[in-house]
Amino acid sequence: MPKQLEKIMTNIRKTNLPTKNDPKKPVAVWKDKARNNDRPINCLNIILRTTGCSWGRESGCTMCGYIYDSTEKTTVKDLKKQFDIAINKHEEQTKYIKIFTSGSFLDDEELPQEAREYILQKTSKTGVEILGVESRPEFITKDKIKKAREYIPEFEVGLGIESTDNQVLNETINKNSSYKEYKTAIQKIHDAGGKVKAYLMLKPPLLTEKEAINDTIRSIKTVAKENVDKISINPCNVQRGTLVEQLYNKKQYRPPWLWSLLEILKQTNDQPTNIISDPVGGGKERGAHNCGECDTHILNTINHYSLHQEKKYLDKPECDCKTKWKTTLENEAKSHRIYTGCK
Amino acid sequence: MPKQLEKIMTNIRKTNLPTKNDPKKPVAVWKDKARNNDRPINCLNIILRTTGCSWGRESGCTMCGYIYDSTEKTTVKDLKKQFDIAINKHEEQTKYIKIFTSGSFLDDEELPQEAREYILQKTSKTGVEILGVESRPEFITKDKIKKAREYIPEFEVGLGIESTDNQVLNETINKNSSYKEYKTAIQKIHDAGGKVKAYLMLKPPLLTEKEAINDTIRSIKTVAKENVDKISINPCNVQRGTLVEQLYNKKQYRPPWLWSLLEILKQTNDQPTNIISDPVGGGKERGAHNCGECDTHILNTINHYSLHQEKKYLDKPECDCKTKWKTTLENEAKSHRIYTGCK
Amino acid sequence: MSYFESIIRDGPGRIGVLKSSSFEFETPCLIDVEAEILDLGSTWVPCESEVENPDLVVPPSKRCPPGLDRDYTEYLGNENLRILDDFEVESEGCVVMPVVGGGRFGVLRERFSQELSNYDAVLVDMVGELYLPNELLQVVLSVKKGVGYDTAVYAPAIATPPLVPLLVYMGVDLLDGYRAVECASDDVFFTHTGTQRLEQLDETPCQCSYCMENDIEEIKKLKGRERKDVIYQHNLAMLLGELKKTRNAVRRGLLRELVEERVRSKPELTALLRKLDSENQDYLLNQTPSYRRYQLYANTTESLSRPEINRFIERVKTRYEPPGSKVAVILPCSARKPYSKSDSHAIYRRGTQGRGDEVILTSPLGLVPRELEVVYPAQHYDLPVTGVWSEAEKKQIKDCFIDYFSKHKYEKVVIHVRDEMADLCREILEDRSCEIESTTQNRDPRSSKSIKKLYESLSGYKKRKNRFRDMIKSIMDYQFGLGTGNRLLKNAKVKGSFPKLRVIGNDGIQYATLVPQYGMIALTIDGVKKVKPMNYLIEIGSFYPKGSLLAPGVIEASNQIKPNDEVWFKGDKALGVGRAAMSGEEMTQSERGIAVNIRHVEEL
Amino acid sequence: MSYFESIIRDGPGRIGVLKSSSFEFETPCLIDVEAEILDLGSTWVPCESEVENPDLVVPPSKRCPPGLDRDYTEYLGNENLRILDDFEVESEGCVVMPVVGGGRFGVLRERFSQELSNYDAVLVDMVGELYLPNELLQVVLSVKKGVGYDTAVYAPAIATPPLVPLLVYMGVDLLDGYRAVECASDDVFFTHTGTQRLEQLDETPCQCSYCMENDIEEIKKLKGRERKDVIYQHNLAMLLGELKKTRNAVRRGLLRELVEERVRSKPELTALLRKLDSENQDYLLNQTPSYRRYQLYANTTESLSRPEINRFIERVKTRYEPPGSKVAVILPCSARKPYSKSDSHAIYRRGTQGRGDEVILTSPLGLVPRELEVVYPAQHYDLPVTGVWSEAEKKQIKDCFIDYFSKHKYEKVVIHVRDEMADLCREILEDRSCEIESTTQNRDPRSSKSIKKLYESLSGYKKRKNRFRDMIKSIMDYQFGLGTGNRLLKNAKVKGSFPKLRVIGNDGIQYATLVPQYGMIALTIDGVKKVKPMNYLIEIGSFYPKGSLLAPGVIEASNQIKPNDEVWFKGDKALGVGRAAMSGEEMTQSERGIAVNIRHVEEL
Repeated sequence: MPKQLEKIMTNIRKTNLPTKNDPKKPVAVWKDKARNNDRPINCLNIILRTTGCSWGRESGCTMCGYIYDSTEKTTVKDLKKQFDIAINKHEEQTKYIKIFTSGSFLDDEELPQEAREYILQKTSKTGVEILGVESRPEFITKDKIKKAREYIPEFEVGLGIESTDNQVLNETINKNSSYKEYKTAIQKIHDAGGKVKAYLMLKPPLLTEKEAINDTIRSIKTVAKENVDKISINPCNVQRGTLVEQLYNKKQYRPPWLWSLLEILKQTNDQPTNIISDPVGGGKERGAHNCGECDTHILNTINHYSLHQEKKYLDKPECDCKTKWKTTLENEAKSHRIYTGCK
Repeated sequence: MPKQLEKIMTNIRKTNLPTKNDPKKPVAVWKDKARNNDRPINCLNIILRTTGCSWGRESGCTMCGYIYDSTEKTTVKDLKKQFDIAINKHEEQTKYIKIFTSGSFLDDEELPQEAREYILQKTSKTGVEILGVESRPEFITKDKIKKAREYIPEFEVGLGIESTDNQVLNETINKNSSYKEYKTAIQKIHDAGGKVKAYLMLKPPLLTEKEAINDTIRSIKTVAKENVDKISINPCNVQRGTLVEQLYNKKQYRPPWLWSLLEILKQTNDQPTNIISDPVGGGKERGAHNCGECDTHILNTINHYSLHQEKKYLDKPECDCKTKWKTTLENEAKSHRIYTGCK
Repeated sequence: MSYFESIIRDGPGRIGVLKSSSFEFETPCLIDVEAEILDLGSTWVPCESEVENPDLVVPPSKRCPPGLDRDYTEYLGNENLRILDDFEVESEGCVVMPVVGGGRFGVLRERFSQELSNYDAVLVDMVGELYLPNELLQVVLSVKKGVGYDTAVYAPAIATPPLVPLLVYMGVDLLDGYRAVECASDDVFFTHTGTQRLEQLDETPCQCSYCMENDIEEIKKLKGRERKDVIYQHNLAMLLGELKKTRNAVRRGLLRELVEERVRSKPELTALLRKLDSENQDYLLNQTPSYRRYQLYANTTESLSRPEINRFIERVKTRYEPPGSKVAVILPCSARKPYSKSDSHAIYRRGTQGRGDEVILTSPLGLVPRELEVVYPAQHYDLPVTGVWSEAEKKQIKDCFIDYFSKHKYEKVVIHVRDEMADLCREILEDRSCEIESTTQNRDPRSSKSIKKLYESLSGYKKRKNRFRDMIKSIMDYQFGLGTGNRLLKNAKVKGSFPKLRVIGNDGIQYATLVPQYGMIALTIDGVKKVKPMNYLIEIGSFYPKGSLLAPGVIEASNQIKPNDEVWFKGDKALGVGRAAMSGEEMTQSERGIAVNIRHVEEL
Repeated sequence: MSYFESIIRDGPGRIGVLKSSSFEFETPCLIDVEAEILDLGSTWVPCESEVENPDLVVPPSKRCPPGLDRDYTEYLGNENLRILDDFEVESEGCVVMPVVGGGRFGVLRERFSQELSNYDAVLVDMVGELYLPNELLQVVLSVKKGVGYDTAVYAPAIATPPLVPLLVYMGVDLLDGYRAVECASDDVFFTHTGTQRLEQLDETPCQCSYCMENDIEEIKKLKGRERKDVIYQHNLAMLLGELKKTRNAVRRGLLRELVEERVRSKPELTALLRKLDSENQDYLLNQTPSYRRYQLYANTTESLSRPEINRFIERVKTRYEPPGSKVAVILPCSARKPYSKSDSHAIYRRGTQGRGDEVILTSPLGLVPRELEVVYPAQHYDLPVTGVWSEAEKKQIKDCFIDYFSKHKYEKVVIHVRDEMADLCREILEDRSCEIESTTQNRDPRSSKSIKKLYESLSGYKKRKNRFRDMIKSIMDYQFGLGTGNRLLKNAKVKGSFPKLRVIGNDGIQYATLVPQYGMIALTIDGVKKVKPMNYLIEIGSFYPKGSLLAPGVIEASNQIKPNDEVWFKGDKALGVGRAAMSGEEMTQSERGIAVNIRHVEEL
């Protein structure tokens, strides 16, 4: 991984950290629907405020600004309190809980064992069917997975693989993990009876729209071979305090088109794994978007597909802006520019 | 006749006159061929230096600069001396003598009776067949013609009719004679047994090329009705100290195209009268000219026609510049400009 | 019935329509392309014509080259009028377009034109012989003045590509392709910047369909008329292209910008524009809108003498009085407009804390008082920023500066601009009896040191109470004349958030709104009744207009009124407010077109 | 074998040819229109390509947006070079065009370019993201410096109509229609001055065949790709038209004039030209011909900082010494050039009678000594004459004037110019220890009173003996450096009638001729042997050149040499004189093209 890119991110963090967030309240709690075991179910989403991703604090991925939701210090007591506030929102019909920490649920530094077990225990009492968490690969051990499965039988670990190409990971994302490490992690989780949700990022900085599509399709095919249980495509959005934001401000980054996402879903529908996407900031200037006119319609299509995996609707949306998108695919690379709209 | 135009010419004369020419020498004497009685004969041309045209001295025609060849004062002795110098050039085979005075041969002020009779007498002794002179109409009397015919039976008076249209005469030439006066003069000359050579001017100032052609054709047809003996077309040339020169210097006058002259000859070949032309300064910038490439060829054609009156050669000349000339005919009037070349 | 009507104006340039029962076309255009013209030539020699059903007839005239003297020119011009008296048109439904004589003499041209002002169009003859900048300018402007606003002006046989925008800017409506033909017959191609001879060309000069279809070597091989025709088609396409550009610029209010660009191609054209600016500014000013939404690009030296710029400078001199602090603060301009919305001015504000009369130094406007920062073109100009002031720019700023500080007296002047300008300011202020302090440190007025110094130097002075009230007052004065601001604000308050401000009376009645994108104030009917800006009053006939007030309905309008000015009108039956669509002079003289777009009207 | 060669130069702008075994085309051009390009994209993600037999191949690279910092930019740029080392082309006969990395950093761009100077063409990536005037300028100029003269420079996806002439003037050879496509897909039309959105248009914007065939309302109704295609065809036609204009301007030596016109359309472009002039004058100077036959149009403020103008002013300061009279006469300029051929100078001559050193005040050259009046561009400039000097012009004249009279001392200075300028001169000369006399009477230096006064004020001084000898001396010094004039004229006479002068030795040998239309001196072989102007010497290989000397034959050439300079060359086998076709730097560095057009050569 080029040190120079790492340094850029380190410098960005220096300027933007620390942030003064209240360690006694969770970042956010909300409800929605999600697909699990081939059917849509109700879901409770919890973002806990921890010290955040250890890599993100030191340098971090070029698109990730979640670190600014973290706090400099937390105690086990804080974390328990946060979870208590969040879990109160649980209702009978909710069968799926997702816990995000803006970092790694399995990192003991970030979420001490005591707090993690408190959470697992309390969760187990709600009677949910499945618990989803996220972690960087280096914190994953079979023991931790097994431990969790003692509380909730269906334990799903989200892995932010982003791309399966190491050059992309190293030179555009600054991921600090190779795809090989992720493959090992998947194996460990499966071995321990856990489930794997693979996150792939659509359009890291420096790639063209076309390259981004190809990268994600390539990654989906590679990851599907590992029998992961779900693949979630995260179209890159412009987050505060990131390299992506710096480029975006200079009109050298444009979040992916929703057409691209649609195209990927169409081309990978034959894959054995469920492929879902819930674009953060979709339809907004800083999230995946089209022309503004067709965005809502396409987001609904994607949402519907994520829940039902029915290909037939994917061909439906049409809009004049498709010409603009196609032109971008055809011309952007040979133009040696980043298309962000006619300047 | 508009006084304003008369005034313009008066002012031009004030600036340019008097000139200091030697009253003891003729202006010029040269030999050439000319058509008479339907055949080419040798000709002696004499320009005497007199006080010049009485009208030209006071105001004058807009294109005429011959007045600057005149002298402020002459004596009868001077004039006799001049003629002696000139007549010495006469040779046996020369059957035609033309005497120009840059004014009127029949004007007693300009050429006192004594001098005129001296000239007639001496001329009669050369044995020439025909004597040609010029005069404004107001000086023409039957007596003077008869007197001259006593010396030389064939006595030809050149009349600078220019145009038969009074508006043209008044508003563009400042002629100070109407066509009616010329008609009367023609009658007088014929009555007294003299011959008439009618001069018509091609392209006075202010007219377009097309109008100039039409004016000359119209004039030829009118004059021919009076049974004049010859018609000579004088394409206007740019003479020093004239209104034409002033306009020419401001690129608001262009001498006629040789194509125009050719066109006129073609269109009037059916007329009963011999029509001839010997363009002064032909082919030069200040005389009738075309593009420079075809001028010599066309001048030869015109010269040949003047001597032989054969129509068949008139259609021969072709040149690329004919397009430019035709464009001028088509566009000049509606352009409300004077075409002098692309500025 | 035939008529000419202007539809869109941009300075003296306009898009109009010339209409008769047989045809209708948009101007400016090439009249020979749009219509069949029967030109009856001179009276001297009849020439046959093949036009059978002409749309336009040019009566016979006596041709007068501009090389003739004044007396004979006058004679021939009078003859034209005499001929016209006896002239009867044979064809039905065609427009008669008489010839305006007068050669190179503006006075004659103007007099003859006045006699022809009831015609729909006039032909300015021999204009093609007047390529001398001054003559052409004087002749065209004299004719324009003479015929007034309801007559289309035709300048025959003069259109070449770089000249088209300038001619339209001068007010010419009709052009033609005659010079295009003439040049073609001379093997001369029109180019973007002028002309070029066939033999000098190595490839066809443009992308018109004729140039794309033909190879230059093939053209060189063509004979006479064929060669001419190809070149003519190209030349014509060039002219039509320039006309499209020009019409488009008029529609977008960017004609002046186009002209400034296009005159670059020849020194004569540049000189022509400079003369137009320097000697005929009134002509331009009268028809140049007071307010526009568009950016004003000040790219050239000529931009400094644009009518809009001169008007702004003039009004700051005559229609502006400062809020009355004892201290003035000189600040630099910013790229972002209005200035107070820029990052740098947000920083300066930390230093000024609302103290002092603020004056912003800038080119090409010279000096902008803070209160007028939203007024057109203070909010709308854009210029090449290189960080270095040109000599002409410095001079303009200096002149404005001297004027301002001669009129308005201060105890103290705080100079908070960059070094070079600061020196200039000091130099000017030196011999005045006021304290001068420069507060820029380390050459950067935005540095925290500079801001601190600025703060300190102002600390003894009172903060201004109501910035927006001062702003409304100043914009009113700027717009309607001194005194109108105070009249409006008497017993009234300024409400709303900048720049969307409103004036509400203590009685709750709304009197006025600030229209931010133009930087002008729109008065309500109550507002005009309160302020009564007499210079912007239009007297109308006895009727009740709706939507728009048409020119024939105008009895009398103030000469102060320029297009886009906020105006009010009054007649026996109605009183209302709106925005002028034409100048006061035009609405008084003209018999056609919309004079005012009405916003509110009430019955009397 | 493939290569790039420049054929015609006009400043840094050039017409060249890019040639391989499979294709050949003229530059500047739209490369995507002329050739099949296979662009292998980034190394990160493979993307399929449909180009089967490419003419040009762009090797894969690591894309680097200029927003990245220097370190990472450098890393990515180095990676590009590394990738290139391993790169092998599959197709035969195609040109490899590597990508120059370096983002917005000129230093990096220059270094990477140097590594690529042996390629026929390079691609300056991300140039389309550098619309900031300074960045674009620095990047393009750095690449130009880096790659040298034998490599075509491609700036992708940046061409818009008003930018084309400026890019070519900066030295860009290859452009494309990619921005034209991009804009088309955004419903944006290219216009002469920039861009315009479809919905703002009321008619098609130009006369290209697409605009003539299509109605704007119809275009608005078209769907997606069809609409894009129509707009694209128009946009492309606009670019092709601009390129034709630009190539034509290069051929006629009028590129600078075109650029000055075209930058008017946007303040950023004007700023770009001003920066180019103010901060990169050397780059321009090095490639701008010393002498031309063409007129130089000084239409704009930017004209004052043209390389030719600066060079003249500089040389008058450093390479000119006056003939040595004790009195100097300041005269006004004239429209007719050379001045002494004008009517007004014929009148002044009656007053001076050949007395005194004559100095002519003028814009944009500042000050022209009489002896240099035929030198380019003193004899060649044309500018808009309005009778009023702009502030910038006055400043320039003043600076030159001060310099002249600081260097050269006179007993007396006679000021024979119009009032405004006379005041300026007096002001400058006031504190010098010389007598000053103004001789203009009644504001007219041509009036007989003024001439009488001029005559009287000079009557005590000696008449100059040989004006033409002084002229030849001064032109020599101007052309080859101080001292060369005297060396040439030693034991020699000036013969012939002005301006056709020759220098003949007392031995009857001809040493030099004045070439009037350029205002330069052509030396014979005897002439160079006598004068030996070392700054204009070219060292060549061991061969005998005929007709022209080619660049590969040049071993070393003085950096002083500019295109069109009079030069001499010497090798083992030959010595000769001729006119440089390129700069000394280019002939040293370049492996292609004519370096010198030989006039005389002799065997050694």
